[in-house]
Amino acid sequence: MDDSTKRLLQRLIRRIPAQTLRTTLEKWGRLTAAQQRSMDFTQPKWALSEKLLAICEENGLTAKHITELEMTNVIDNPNQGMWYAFQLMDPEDDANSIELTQFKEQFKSHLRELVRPVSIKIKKHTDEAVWIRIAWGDSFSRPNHLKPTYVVHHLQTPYVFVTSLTSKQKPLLSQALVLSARYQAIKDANLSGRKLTAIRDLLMRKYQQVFPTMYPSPLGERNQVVSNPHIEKEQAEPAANRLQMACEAFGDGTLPQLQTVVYKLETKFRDHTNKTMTEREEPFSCVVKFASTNLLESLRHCASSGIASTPVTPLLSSILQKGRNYFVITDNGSGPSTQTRQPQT
Amino acid sequence: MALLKPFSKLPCLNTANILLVESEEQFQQSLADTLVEETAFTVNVRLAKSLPLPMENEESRPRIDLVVFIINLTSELSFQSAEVSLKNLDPGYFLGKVCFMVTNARNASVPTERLDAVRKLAASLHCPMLFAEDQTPDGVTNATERLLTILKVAAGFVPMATALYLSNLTRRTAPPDIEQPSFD
Amino acid sequence: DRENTIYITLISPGSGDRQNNGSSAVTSRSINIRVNLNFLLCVSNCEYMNMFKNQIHTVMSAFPPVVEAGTPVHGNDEVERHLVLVEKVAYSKGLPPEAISVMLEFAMSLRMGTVLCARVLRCLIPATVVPQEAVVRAVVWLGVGKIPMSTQVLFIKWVLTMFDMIDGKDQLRAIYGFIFSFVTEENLCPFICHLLYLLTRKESGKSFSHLRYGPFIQRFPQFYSYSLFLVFSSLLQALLTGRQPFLMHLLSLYKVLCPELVTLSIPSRMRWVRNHNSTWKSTLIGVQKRNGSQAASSIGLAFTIKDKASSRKRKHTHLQLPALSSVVNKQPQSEPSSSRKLVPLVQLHSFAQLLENMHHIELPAQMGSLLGSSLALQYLDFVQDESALLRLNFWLGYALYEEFLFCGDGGGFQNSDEALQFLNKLLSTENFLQGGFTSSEAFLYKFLTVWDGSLLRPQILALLSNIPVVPSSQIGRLLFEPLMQLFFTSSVFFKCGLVECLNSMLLKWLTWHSVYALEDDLDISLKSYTSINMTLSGFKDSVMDLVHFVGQLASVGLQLEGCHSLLLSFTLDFYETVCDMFLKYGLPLVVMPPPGVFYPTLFATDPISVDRLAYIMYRYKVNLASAKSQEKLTEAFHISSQTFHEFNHYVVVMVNSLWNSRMFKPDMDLKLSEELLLKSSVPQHWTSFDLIHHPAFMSYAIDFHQKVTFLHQKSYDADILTSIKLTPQSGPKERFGDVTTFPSFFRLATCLLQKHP
Amino acid sequence: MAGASATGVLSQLSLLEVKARSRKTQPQQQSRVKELKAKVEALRAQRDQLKAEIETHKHLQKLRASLDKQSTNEEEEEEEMEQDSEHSQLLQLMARHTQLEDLLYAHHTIGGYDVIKTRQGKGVCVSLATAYDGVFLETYNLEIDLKPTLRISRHNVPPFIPLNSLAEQNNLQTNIRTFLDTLSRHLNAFAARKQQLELVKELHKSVQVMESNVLCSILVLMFNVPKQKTAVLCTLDYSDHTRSLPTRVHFESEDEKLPDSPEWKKNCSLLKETPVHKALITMKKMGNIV
Repeated sequence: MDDSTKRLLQRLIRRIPAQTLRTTLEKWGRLTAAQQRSMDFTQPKWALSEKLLAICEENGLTAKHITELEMTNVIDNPNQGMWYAFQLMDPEDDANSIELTQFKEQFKSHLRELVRPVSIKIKKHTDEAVWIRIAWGDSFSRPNHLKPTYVVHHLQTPYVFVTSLTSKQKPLLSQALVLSARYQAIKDANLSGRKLTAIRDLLMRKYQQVFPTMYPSPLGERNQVVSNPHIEKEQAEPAANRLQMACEAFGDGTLPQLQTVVYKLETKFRDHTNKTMTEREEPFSCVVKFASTNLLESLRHCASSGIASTPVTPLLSSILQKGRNYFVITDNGSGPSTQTRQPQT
Repeated sequence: MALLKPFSKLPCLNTANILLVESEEQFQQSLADTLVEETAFTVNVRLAKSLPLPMENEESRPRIDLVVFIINLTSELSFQSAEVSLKNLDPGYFLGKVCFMVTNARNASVPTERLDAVRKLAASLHCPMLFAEDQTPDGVTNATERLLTILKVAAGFVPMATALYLSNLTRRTAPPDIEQPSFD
Repeated sequence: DRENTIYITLISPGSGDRQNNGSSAVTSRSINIRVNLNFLLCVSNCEYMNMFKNQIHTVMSAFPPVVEAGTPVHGNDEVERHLVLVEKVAYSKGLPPEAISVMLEFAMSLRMGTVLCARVLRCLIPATVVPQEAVVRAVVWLGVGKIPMSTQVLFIKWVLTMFDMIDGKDQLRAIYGFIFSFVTEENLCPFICHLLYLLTRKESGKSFSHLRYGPFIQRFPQFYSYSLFLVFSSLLQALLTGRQPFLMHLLSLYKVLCPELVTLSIPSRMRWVRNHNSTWKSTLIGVQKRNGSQAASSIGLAFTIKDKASSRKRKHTHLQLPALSSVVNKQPQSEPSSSRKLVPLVQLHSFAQLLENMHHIELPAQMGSLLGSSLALQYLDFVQDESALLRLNFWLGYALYEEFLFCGDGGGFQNSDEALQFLNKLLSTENFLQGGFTSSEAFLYKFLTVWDGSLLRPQILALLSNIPVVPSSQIGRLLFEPLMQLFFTSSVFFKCGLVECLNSMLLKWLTWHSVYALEDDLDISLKSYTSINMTLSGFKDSVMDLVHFVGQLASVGLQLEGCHSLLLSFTLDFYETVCDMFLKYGLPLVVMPPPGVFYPTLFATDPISVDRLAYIMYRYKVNLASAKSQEKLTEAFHISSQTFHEFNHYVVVMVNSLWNSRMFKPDMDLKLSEELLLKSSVPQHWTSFDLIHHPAFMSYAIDFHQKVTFLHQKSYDADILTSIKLTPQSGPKERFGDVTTFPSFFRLATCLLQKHP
Repeated sequence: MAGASATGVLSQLSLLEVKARSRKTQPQQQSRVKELKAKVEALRAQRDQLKAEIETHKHLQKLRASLDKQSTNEEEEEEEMEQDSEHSQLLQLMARHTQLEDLLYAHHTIGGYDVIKTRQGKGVCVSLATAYDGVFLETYNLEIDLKPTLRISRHNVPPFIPLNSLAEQNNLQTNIRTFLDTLSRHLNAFAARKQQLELVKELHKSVQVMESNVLCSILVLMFNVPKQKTAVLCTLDYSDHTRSLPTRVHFESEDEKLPDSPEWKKNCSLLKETPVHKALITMKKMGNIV
């Protein structure tokens, strides 16, 4: 077991949260029950990693197995690092009928053609998600397991989620994906976040949307609070309307946790008092960035509590409808225009 | 938009009506719940986010004896919305039937300018300005008691005292600066 | 040139450790020199040097394991492991002194970059004490100027937090000038000022009278030349753009120590800066709790309840304190001026000890802890040590503002009993010193304007009653306006409370007056470093304002509350104080109650109130009479005929309504129209408020009548009541069956029978 | 000490205040009674109103009956309608209204869609309900802008249903109707497949679901043949996404001749014709699988 592998393991142990370390190791299943029992998880990380190293030596485990451990860890808590969404464009006819095995070998072969050496691991997770781990190497160096790229793809859906991908590797990956998933093109979906589940749910529309219906809406019923006959809300129905509007724009119930939304304005500066700026030819460009632990929740609250005006401006509502959190706003196309952005920025 | 008028409606027997205006709609609820517990007379509470009030429940609305603007000092917005709402009150109300209730005055994140601005506003309108501790239950009950004290007078339950009389006693002349009272 | 060399020797510890462990840390550093302040450095340096000659070897011996400069931090499990270990120990049971000095040295020398520096600082929790040398060395490292500003601030905060646990202050004082030189860093300035504030101390006792600046040296042993201090103060004043509170506070301390230098006029009451909540407090307390030793005094300036608690405990447990006492007792080296032993107050626990050490007592940095111990208070009370009081005020003001005006969480915890305890302790202290602190006074003025009237009401009102006399020019704005608003919008209980509070305030003012009246100059603000001189007339004005104010409150309050009997009784309490101002407290001032108080009392339904009114009127009578006689003897003062007139009028009304039943007669000043009275169809309405028919006395009258009928063996008949004629001529005895029922009436009656003025 | 005593008095006062408050909240009772009385009144009024409504409803029923008759056979019998003129007219209208409502409902049940206006008529919101044998499954919504051209602004149709391509194929602009029909067929088929899969997992513990995908377009099952313990791998391929039945069924097993055996041929056709969970039940009955 060379010391690059050792370093890998140490780093990995340091990264796995202490409380889940035990279960992760169990999932990994490379340790005998005795070895499992012999580990004392109350010890500090460095001690644990020492211990684990010894065991791995003993079992003669290699980098391959360590990467397995890493993969289980990443699958269990995917909310580390930035995830970027990509969208596959114009599918072939048989795009819908592709199934896992053939996708697997297709992808591997395609990527191997493009770059070698490269180490690829593909694993099917329970919820129809295909997890791909790629450790890149190039003609001079062996695959670098210290900074692998992770790709998550749901077959039959046009979406791919990628983390820690350099701009150099991007075209390679894109091509392999396009070919093996039977599409013709791939584009950046302009959606990124720390929580994989969040951006996935957002694109897969796995959150509770609200539509105007002729039947009594659950919203109204939920806000029926039994109150004293002597207390009367003057602006009850405006409030209800605001809530309805907000929920139509941002969905109901718990929302996917986005952290940021970025608007890149490349519009003309309009302010009659400020001549010099207004008369400039080149567009006045600035970046507006909203940040929060759960951005959509906060936006919804803003709208429902009347801090933000309703109906919600398309600039905000299109975060969910277009499923993106990066917009470039130009003068000609009113509202958010579609432009792509380098993932690594 | 219709101005809210103090004397457009007849009062009803042994009832006082109070209107709580707060842009955040937080404190007003707890206040209302404690206000209606008053047993000596019936208290009707109307809650509003801002003025003007909607036309549709114009006739269902009783005569409002006291209008309370609740301002949370930690938010500029709450102050501004109160300022805007004030314009929709009939001048008659400013004869003692309006008061300000300020929360979070002791919070570290409150800029002194804002507090002074509120003070100036209250002083310029000759309205009393009450401070309240909305965090603690005791604070809420106490705030309620004080509102009731004013409301009683405003609704005419106290013999030989009118709202104007009381507000003359309780209003601030000018915002003071206590920072450095120099004695010489 | 000279400065430079000196400066370089200043960082000699760095070079020293180079020789020791060959780390190239020092050489690589650029030495930047603050030109404008170099001479400060050179002055403070000499002592600094010989101090180091003494200790350099000890420090060297305890040096950290050799760490190459610029060793990578990331992914370095070696360091990681050590740090984890250190942190574990630190957070569980705190670090021993030598460990502290090692780690501090390690951190500040930036051997492994700035990241670790901050981290290490965070976990520097001392178990017992912080060795002074370590701190000094660290301060010197600051001078090297490699450390990022945030970390520098963090360090100074650390020093402030641990100040009381540093085992000696002499060497720190030795580099006073060096520390001072950081004042120019505007990020550091507030904290540096705070540190200086704690370091600057007035030395009592031995004087170098032969020296030119003897008295000065006395105060600032750590400075060589008077000019140096001149530089300090002038520099501060120069730095003072606007009124940065921290600079102001330091300056005010200087002003006290040598007034002739600080030309600036320091306002008596200053705003307070927001405090830095230090990160170590809670853990430190935790550690101390676990160790069971209260070695540390209360931590940090910001008053949080926990360290209050610990400081209170300290009072009791300081007897068994090997660590601190031994440390402090060790002869401070290399400080010529303070060669004699200083005894920290905390080590005294008997009055005798206090007496014999009176001249060399070292006050704790944490002045707040004085509040607890009566011994300390006696000391304060005895030696009018202005600087001590100043510091106490400083601390107190800080605490009050932090806890009650700049609450982080919007004042979540108000009603928690810690706040209660604190205020109660403060109250008892003020009662002990028999006067309010200026800081608490200033605090109250601010607090009243944002008070909701219920928060900690008893304490606040009690504190309020302690404030010294306010000049009548200010009293309206500072006191009456906020109080008035609170009074009229609050419940009757608050009203009563306020009246009670104002009553005791008046009492204290008067008592104070009766004590100091003889002295020519009336120093109002007791024991406070800003003395406001006030003339007798000024005092009279304030009192008059107060009395009138309460009169107004009471009369309107009674009206709004429908003559609530509780409020009435509190009001009468107040007037019982007022009516005796002249005789009891020798204040030549008589103020009559307003009609709004007089009439409700006169027509009250309970006998006690009416009785007390009578007593009050009686006392007025006595006071006025003696005042008149005084006036005859000396032209000292003069009571306006207006007052006499009011008094007479009230008496007439009383007599008319109670005795000769002339109610509603034209000469009375409350009139009802005839037909209205007829309509009421009350028989002989004019009698309806005489002693018999007065609602308050009806029961007594009937009782009396029954006694009479029993005596006369007669069957009850109604006109006996009416047949008892009331005439002023007939003496009191036959007018009242049982005089003891209305003692004060008897008194009033007797005094009325002599012709009144 | 004066201060101390003052605190005493003051704290006593606040205690009193607390007492007073508690006493004030006690006599809630009779006011509560009043409240209840008021409630009773309100309920009575409500009851009377309901009674009245029932009356009118009965009346309406009669009218409805007559109306329906009219719509079937045109000859009129107006005579009993003539009394109480405008009241009956009103009733007439109401009756008509209910009739139309019913028609609408009927239409919906035979495959119409709920459509309501949104944003003051600038758009409509269509909701398509999915169901599989008599069980209502989730409802999907489309919000469609009308101006300038028909455009789907918002929807909660899962991304693996090719909404846009459908919109193009049967051109949305001209005949939205067909578009909606195809879409609803897709959705219903998808819902049906999903439901079937659920049922298989739930009903047949012995059968192992080897593979499936989000679209449920591929289903690989494994089951055992009872006597000779051979495992059979069965692949169901729903390549036509508008149908809930597989287009291709394929068996794999250790012994090559098993898939060609007559009863397994029968099974194959069975699986093609009947929903998989039912098919499996029958296969169990036949004793082909465990």
